[in-house]
Amino acid sequence: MNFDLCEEQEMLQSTVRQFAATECPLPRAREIFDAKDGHDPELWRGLCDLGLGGIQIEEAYGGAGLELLDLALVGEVLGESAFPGPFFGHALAALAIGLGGSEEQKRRWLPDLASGSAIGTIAFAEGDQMWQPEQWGLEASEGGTRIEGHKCFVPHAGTADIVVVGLAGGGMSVVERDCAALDIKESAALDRTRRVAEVEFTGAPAHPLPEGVAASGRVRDAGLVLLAADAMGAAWRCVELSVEYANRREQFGTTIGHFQALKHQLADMAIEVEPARGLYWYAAHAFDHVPDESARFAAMAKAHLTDRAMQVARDAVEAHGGIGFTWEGDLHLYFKRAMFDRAFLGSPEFHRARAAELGGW
Amino acid sequence: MNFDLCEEQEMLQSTVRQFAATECPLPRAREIFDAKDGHDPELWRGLCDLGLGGIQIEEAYGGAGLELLDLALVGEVLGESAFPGPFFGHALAALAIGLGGSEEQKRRWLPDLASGSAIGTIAFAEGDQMWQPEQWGLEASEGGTRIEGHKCFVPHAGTADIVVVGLAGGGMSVVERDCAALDIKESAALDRTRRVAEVEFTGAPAHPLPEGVAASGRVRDAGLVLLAADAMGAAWRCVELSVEYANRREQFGTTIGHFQALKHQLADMAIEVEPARGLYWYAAHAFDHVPDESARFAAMAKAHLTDRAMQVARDAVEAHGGIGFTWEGDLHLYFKRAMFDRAFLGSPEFHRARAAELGGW
Amino acid sequence: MDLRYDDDHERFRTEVQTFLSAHWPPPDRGDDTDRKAQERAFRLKAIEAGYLARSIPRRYGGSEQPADVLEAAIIREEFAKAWAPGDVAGLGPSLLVPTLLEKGAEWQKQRFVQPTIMGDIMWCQGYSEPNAGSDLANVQTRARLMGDEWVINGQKIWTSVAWLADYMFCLCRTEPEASKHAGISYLLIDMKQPGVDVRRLKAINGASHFCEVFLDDVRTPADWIVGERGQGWDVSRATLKHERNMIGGATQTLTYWDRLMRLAERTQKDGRRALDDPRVRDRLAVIEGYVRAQEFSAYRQLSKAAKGEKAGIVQSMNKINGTNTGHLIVKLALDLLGDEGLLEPEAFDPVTSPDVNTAWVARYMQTLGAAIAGGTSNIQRSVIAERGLGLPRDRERDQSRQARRPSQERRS
Amino acid sequence: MDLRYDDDHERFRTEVQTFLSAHWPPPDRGDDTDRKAQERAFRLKAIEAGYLARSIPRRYGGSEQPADVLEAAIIREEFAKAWAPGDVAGLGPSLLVPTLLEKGAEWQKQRFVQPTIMGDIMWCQGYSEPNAGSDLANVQTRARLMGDEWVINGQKIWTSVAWLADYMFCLCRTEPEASKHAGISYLLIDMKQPGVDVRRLKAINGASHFCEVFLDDVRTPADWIVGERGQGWDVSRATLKHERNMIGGATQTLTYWDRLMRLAERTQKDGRRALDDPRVRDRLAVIEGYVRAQEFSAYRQLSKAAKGEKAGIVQSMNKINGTNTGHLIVKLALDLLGDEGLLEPEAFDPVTSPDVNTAWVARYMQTLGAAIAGGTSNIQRSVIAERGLGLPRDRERDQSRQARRPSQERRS
Repeated sequence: MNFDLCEEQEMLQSTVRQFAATECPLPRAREIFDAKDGHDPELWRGLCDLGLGGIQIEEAYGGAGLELLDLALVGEVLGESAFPGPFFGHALAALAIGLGGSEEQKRRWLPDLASGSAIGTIAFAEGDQMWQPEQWGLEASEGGTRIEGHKCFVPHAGTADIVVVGLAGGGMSVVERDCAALDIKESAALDRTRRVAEVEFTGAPAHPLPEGVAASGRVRDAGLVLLAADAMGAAWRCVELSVEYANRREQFGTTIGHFQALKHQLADMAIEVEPARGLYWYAAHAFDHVPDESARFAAMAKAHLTDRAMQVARDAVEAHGGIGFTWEGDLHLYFKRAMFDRAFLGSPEFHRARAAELGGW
Repeated sequence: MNFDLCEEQEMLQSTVRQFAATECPLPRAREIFDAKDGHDPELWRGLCDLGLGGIQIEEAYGGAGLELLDLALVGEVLGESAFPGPFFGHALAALAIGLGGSEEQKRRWLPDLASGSAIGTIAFAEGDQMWQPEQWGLEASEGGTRIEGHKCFVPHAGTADIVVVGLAGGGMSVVERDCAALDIKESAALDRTRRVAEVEFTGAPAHPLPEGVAASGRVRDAGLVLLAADAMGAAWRCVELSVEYANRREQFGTTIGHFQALKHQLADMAIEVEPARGLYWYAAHAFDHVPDESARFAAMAKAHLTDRAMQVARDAVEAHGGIGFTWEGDLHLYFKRAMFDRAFLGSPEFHRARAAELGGW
Repeated sequence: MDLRYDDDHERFRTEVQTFLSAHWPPPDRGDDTDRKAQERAFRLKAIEAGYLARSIPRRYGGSEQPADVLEAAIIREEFAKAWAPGDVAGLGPSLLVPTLLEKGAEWQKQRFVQPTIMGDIMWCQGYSEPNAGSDLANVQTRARLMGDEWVINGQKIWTSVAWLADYMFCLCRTEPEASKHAGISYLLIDMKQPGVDVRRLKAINGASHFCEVFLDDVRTPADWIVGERGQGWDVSRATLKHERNMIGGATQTLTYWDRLMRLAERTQKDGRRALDDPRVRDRLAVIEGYVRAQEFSAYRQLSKAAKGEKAGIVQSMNKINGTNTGHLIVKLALDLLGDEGLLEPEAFDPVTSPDVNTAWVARYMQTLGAAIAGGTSNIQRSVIAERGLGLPRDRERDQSRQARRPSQERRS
Repeated sequence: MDLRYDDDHERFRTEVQTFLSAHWPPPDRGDDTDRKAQERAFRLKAIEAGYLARSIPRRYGGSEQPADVLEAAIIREEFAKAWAPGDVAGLGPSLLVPTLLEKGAEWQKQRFVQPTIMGDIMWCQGYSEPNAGSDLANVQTRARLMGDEWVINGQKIWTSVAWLADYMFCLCRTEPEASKHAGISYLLIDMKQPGVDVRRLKAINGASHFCEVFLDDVRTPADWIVGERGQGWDVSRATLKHERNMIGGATQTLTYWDRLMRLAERTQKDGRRALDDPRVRDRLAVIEGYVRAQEFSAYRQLSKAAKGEKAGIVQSMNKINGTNTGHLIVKLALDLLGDEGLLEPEAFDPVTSPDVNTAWVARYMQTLGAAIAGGTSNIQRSVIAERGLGLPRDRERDQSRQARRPSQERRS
């Protein structure tokens, strides 16, 4: 029995942490945040050179063949670095194809996704809180090979080459970007490290994933775990940034960390976040090893951690005072990251209701 | 426009405050708390000599002819003094007879209630959260003049002379204690300043109040306001006791009131309570002057103030440390008083749902 | 307790209504008399009639009415109903003018009060600095008297709408050897001069009405000082008191609350109105308890003020109370929004702009600003604990206050 | 991450099961061998087999097994399944014994360890005093060495089950001139002697296992001291560490959680199970997030311990985490109870007693005790902030620590 990371996993996290600190420190992240499309191809290249484009893709298709926990561990570090770019949607697209695709389809797309030379994303949402496979209403015609209709909140649609589209009935199809039958309209994303767009499919040629219906719920669960992991990273970084600030900022002739009320608020923030780390670990672990509990703990981890992260991000802004309230500080990146983690794929309240139902209550 | 107490009302409160401080300081309240029936006839006599047994009873029947706000102002001070005895049930019984009784009935009972020579109480609850007139199930037979059945949580049933009983259909009947057809079983009341009992009516002769159906909801509303007022008094006293303790108790070579974290907790307690004072004032005022809003604000005041008081009582125990956790300290009187205010006549959540409905949501 | 207005006040209400129906809206002249000029003309009439600028003496352009908070409330109500312009808003009329009236020199009142309350000149407030936030007395901006001019160098921050301001009222260190609080003076500065460099800051919600102001050998005449040298701290305290009350009013809470109810009515959840969801109803009812408590609390304070009495501890709670209730409101709103929490709101004023869903995203962030501006919630808690509850002063703040005392003693 | 036990551990589990099926429950002999004697005999066998008293050397009556938290967990699980008695509970085995093993004299270990872990003698803890709560180092109980005996005078408070105890381990001031912390010694005292007066305190929930202990010329031999004179503070620190972990375990949270779920299932609300009310479901789901977080957090710490690694900051959060989650649980329970919140629970143990509704009223109060005992939540927050997050120490606590330093310097 070992409820802990192994050495390789700790190394994986420290490699990513090192990479993010060197290649995308916060000033750089802020630049990309403010830049046109929130995507830096070179940064993406670097991330993929570390093999992070295909951690969970089978080795046969050029990936590392690891598990969701490994993917989520990377996600946590990216959250903690406010790392901009298409990692989240990309990972889910590769998972969708890996879980739902035919042998031929996997051979066609996974190697490029694994190397990062192609970027993947998912088109799930249909607006009005419709995120889940059982809620999808978009129809594919001509035997599922042609899609006409609308999706929204598609991450990094503008730079993605391969779009996995959720369809009525819970199935999924792949649309290649260069089919020229996509009309992409950038949304005014709050979290500009992870842009979203509305996508109009105008008779786009589609490749249905044969096991799509079985896979789509799993992809959703993986997405929930990744959002929880991202929230964990972002929230803990909010605590750290607030502590650093409290140890640096002077008022009344002393660092404000001397003020007991603030000290205790910082402790309370830490107490809200740190013990919940194991919740996303277990949800990720269950995805690969405890099928019965996978969906339930994914929902619980998403609900709990994204709620905690949102509150901690608010607390961190307060702890920073004026500077926390600016666009020029670092904190608003995390605040908006937490807003994304919380809303994407459905609200905490929605997933609590699911977790209750999945628990047989 | 004057949203404030008048001089007479302020004097009324200070008179009661003075009386409670002299005749029933906390050590005495603790004695009565621990004594057999939680009722000190001499104390009751003293209270009634001040005219507090019949504040809202019409002058024609020996009362002071004042309004619910005046009654509630007294209730607040009694809450703040953890004052033991039958005031609460007595006031509601007199209100029930005053609002629902015939001229003859009023002449029969009100003068004795006003002078305090008779003690009144109400038998409303039927267990399983059934408190409201629309939920009462107890039937009276023989044209409403004979009652057979069971009520619970009857305040000070053991010492009451006149019991107003809620009946199926929302009506009320009066049963006189000395009819010898009452079987009273003391419950193990948590708040021993306001004992409760189970009452078995074994064919008790009853006097139906002709306007009982119209009056019962009003009596309930008045009860909600009185509980809110009591909670206000108890909660604010919890703040004061905690502040006094913080200014007295020394640890680490200084009074603990110097510790900023505790200071801020005390401030937060005050912030939860003090601004809500006007909520019970307005609910009481509406009872007599704004009939459209009376039921709604009674429900809101009860829900809000008893929830706040319960939390503040918990916080006060924590702020007192070990001594707050003892039976020998003063604080547990308030803690248990808050438990009573919160549960009696229905939970805060229940009354929030009512307030929402009454608001036309 | 009597929630009705008495006969005198009802008569007064009728007078106000009569005045308004005569003067607002102004007749359409068919020419292009602009809105601003119309408002200005109306305000002059309203001042003459005694309805605006009531606390300001006639000789400085006000209507000099006896303080009557109920009359004031009636005027606010009736002017709002008629959509008529009220007193000019902004930091000049609300903060500087009362300060000048209390502490200013006669020539300052003569020169500045009327154009300020008429909106002819605009002011910004130069208090906060990068190292003087909660610890405002730590201002480092230096003003040296050279001949008949102050020469000012330093940096101010969180200055609202500084790029629009004609003048700044600000705290500067003029007596560097004096103790921390005793070394500060309250100066007035012309913003339209070389050496004043305004840089707009972008806030977390994309708005940018806060600025940094860099002062580089900026000059102001020797007598543009309010109070004496070294009295700036005390002069500014009166002003800060006004700011706290302004932010703490129940009005914003009530506006937010109405809009939250409308959001809950129009939002669909599981095929029905969100308002019909028991979870939402319960949270709304919890929030309404706080909202009404705050509203009634405002009435209580108003009534006390009408009688010339102090409202006690509850007055010091206005700001944090509004902040706390605001947080409850925006959190529920965010839950109701769902998806739209992913989108950036267009730049807009979270109070006055139209009631669209994305406005809640802006409010969700704006309420954080409320917890910080005008004294953080932690500072509020200390004030309530110390002045309201009688707990001892924060040790750090005490020590800091005395930090330079020795050198002051040497001087005296 | 691997949540399965490996083969060695599964083999070990089988061994434990085999042992248990052979020895527990003991055969019914038809005579009146009492339960206590049966348990004692079983424990001796279990120690011999290496399943109990594992951290205690054989020469002091233990089974001296290598530390293996997984084996320990397996033993706990299997013993619990078989309802077999585990290690004797109480402050003696859990706090005093580890302290003696680390800091005690050889003769003390010889004399006290075995009877303590066998339950033959019972201990109480004499730390807190009326003026030494959070500020434990402020103990005033004096012990004077007179000849070959310590003579002790003072008062202890919050002493659990003192009326049952044979001995007390306690903190006394033996060096009144030394600095606050350096003046304390750790003494062992026989409770069954004249001059020891135990008075039971009644707690808010009616229970009375806390006591005041008055010590009036109480005597103990000169060598009944653990560590040297003036080292009592450091000696006691090791013990307090154990207490914090004990209170913070996830076990109680999980027990409360299971019972809360059962309460929600059996409670009727508006004609259906409370569990089916959306408001209740949502609150339960919120709470389960915290409960599982705490559970997994315990696994993490267990796994770290198994590898001999430190668990980091999360370990310091165990207690307050349990307290916070406990509060959420009892608040929901109270809402579910409704009317029954008006009734006093019969005196009972809120953890082990049967799952009746009124037990929740006791738990509602008991959880307040958890926020106070073994270091208040405020002390916990300071510890987490200082040791976990690297924030500066509380000024007051620092100053207090040095309060008597000067006189100590004079001595040395």
